[in-house]
Amino acid sequence: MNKVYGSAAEALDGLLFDGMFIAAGGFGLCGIPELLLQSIKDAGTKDLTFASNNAGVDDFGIGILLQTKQVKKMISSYVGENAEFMRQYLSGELELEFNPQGTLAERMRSAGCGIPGFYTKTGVGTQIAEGKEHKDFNGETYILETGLFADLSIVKAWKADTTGNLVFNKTARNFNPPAAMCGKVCVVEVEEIVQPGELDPDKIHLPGVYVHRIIQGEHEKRIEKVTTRKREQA
Amino acid sequence: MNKVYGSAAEALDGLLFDGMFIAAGGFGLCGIPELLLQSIKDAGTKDLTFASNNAGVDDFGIGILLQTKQVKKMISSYVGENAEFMRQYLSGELELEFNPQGTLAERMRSAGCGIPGFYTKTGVGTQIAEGKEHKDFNGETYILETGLFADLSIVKAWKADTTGNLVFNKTARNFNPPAAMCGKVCVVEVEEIVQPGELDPDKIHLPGVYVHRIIQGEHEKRIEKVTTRKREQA
Amino acid sequence: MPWDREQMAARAAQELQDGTYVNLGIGIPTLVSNYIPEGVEVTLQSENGMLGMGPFPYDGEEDPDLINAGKQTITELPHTSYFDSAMSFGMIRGGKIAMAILGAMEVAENGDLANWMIPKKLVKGMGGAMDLVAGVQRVVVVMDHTNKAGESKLLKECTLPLTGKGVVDRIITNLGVLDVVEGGLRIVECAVGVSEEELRAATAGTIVE
Amino acid sequence: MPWDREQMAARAAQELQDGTYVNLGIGIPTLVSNYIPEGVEVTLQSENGMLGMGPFPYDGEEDPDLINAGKQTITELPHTSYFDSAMSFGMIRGGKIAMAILGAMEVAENGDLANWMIPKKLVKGMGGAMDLVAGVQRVVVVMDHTNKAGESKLLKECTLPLTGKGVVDRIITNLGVLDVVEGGLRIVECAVGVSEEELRAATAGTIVE
Repeated sequence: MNKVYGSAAEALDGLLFDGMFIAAGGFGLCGIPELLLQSIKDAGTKDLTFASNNAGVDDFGIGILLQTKQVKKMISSYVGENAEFMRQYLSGELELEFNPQGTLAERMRSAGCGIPGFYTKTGVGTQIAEGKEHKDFNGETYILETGLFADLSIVKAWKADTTGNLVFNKTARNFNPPAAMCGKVCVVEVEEIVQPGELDPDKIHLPGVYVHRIIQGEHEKRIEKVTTRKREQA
Repeated sequence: MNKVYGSAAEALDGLLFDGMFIAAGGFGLCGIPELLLQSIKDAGTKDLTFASNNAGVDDFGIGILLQTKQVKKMISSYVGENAEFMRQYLSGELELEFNPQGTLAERMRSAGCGIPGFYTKTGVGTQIAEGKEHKDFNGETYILETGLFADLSIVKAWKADTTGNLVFNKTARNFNPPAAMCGKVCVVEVEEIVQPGELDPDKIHLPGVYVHRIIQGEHEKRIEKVTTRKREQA
Repeated sequence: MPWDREQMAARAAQELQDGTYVNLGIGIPTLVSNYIPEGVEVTLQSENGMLGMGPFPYDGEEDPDLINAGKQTITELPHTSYFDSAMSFGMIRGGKIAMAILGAMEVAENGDLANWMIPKKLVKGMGGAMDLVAGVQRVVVVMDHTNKAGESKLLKECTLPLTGKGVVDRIITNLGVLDVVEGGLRIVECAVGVSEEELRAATAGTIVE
Repeated sequence: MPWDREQMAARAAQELQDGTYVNLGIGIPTLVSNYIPEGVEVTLQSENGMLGMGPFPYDGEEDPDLINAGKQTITELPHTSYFDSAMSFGMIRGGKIAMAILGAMEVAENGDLANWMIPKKLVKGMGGAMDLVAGVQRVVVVMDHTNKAGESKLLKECTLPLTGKGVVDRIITNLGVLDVVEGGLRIVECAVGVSEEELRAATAGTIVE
């Protein structure tokens, strides 16, 4: 069951179509599928809807697809770092559906787990709750949120074995597992591909059943906000 | 933030009361909180409701609490291995609520994640769906299942650090993480307690935020069905 | 001559598709893993929290922390992964498992399945069966064609409490193979030495062409 | 003399309870970690998937795979654990995080909070704030008492889109500390050198005894 492909373009071959719905992992610029995003840009696929916590920055991450106007709609929790996004949104060129961050993550995970709807307290009494079904449980009010079933998942992991078992690194895990779970097909880019048996079976973050195609590549891994402290005197 | 207690009795001190609802980890006799169950037996707490995938066997696991008639009700998916259970159930001494195994696991996980209800296809058109709300999503019918909010979680892990970060071993993980998540208080028994820093932060199966008290002890780890194969001739 | 247990398992193994994830139930379905055709690679899921289930361990190498959903001691393989029960049924419910091969007490001509309880007699529970039949992409049942009293287990309607409604795709019995199709059951093949007439006679459910 | 940012953070740090898990928002709340009282051990959650957030790294030791919810490079501690976003908000929504300390644009006397958007002006998104205020056990807001125009940010009713309804427990401003109680806001303390009259005068929301 070898799921390894030679390049991002090969791994995406046959999966892209105009108007499709893509779920992408990553938080800010951390753990984003940068190679697959570049390949989607190169493919020129249009009218894309993205479920992604953020929209990248102007020249990195999903931002590069905003520049080429390939994105029709974003489902995100925070888009504050992207000036081009703001311009397109305020001018009405781009649709935007804000989801609370936890609701977005759970909607992805739910879809991947065959759960089409769940109730949450998040957003009750706010704009987010408008038009959504309200229901009381144990005297408290909750709203119904639905699973986000995507056509394609694109995610970034640290390591994969050839059967698709994934391991992530530190906070680069973030949205990647739930995003991977919610697509009909899941394509993963990793820094290193290893043979089956090289990953400890107790330490796999996402089992290969959720992964269909894998590529290995060089990652820029840009840092959004470098913050450091001074080394104290010895 | 040291959560280590000296014994099962100390770790359960102040947490037990008649009529309480306990969620227990384990699958069959694998990964069950055997020391905490023994301690609950010794404490004599009565009219217990247990959410647990199985009911143990007659003289091990939850079975020991059936012998002493401390259990009022079981919420389980499979109880076939326990003759005393069957006797009490068929004679009307014991209440039983069957949950499909995946529904049971998800009900626990949901409660631990602040989700009071979710929809599932599992059980639609069967006894399990009777009296439950039905709702259509994308042309298919689902039923509403609710979160299982327990008074106490008792679980078994392989290792814990003193702050409650947990690691499980192989298929002994099973229901332990979801069971741990759904209780107001979670008490864990482990085979080994280590210092913070000894567990790789990327390889923790359940973060300490879900864990309140920990004990270390000797585990019998009984095997329910030993099945082996012959070594082939060299 | 009807198929025996091993032959039924071997026939069921022909259903396996290369590169898929499969869940095998308790009983005859467990035997299917002994007959996986050459060149077909399948990954077995054990719903207690494992993908990549290996064979039984050698004597003396049993690990109490490593069992399958039938509570039998097993082993791991190089590509094995472990996870918790919520994740395990997440992938089942989410349709990521291609096929389940399960035993049954009764199957109806509309695909209804009953395999979890006999009221007032056998009350063991459904375990993961209801989730499996609701979630996996294809459900294959392997069972004897008739019960001990000689009555057909392929019925017009199930008499026992259901495990799932309209969930069965194919039934492999000791007499042959049948598909659930529009209007009833369609005979796919007869066991070697079993005539179509014998198979029809042993089947209470409607057989369509 | 009103408190400055550092003094507000130091005052907010007094809210921390030993042995709890806490989420600190962006801005002044981030500074709170510099003032954790001696003998008080708290574990900081970063909602992008980390418990046990450590200080900023030394120059040259930044790791692109290790950032906080404000996208700043950080470090790990011995008891750190990492997890995915679904799990992260599971523990937030599930009430396992004892407290969130957050910034705000407006707070109403009934505990309503607005801190995520100004229609047609500032459309960045709520990030994890709506989940936090809905899920954590106690919400403490740290903000300036008035906006740049000198208008009170403690109002009878919020004018901006809400982040949460009736969710704020305590407000720490440059002028003092107020609790949301039955009927309005109750003054807990005034900043050193700020009189109760000044605080009342700067507060548009109802103050109750």
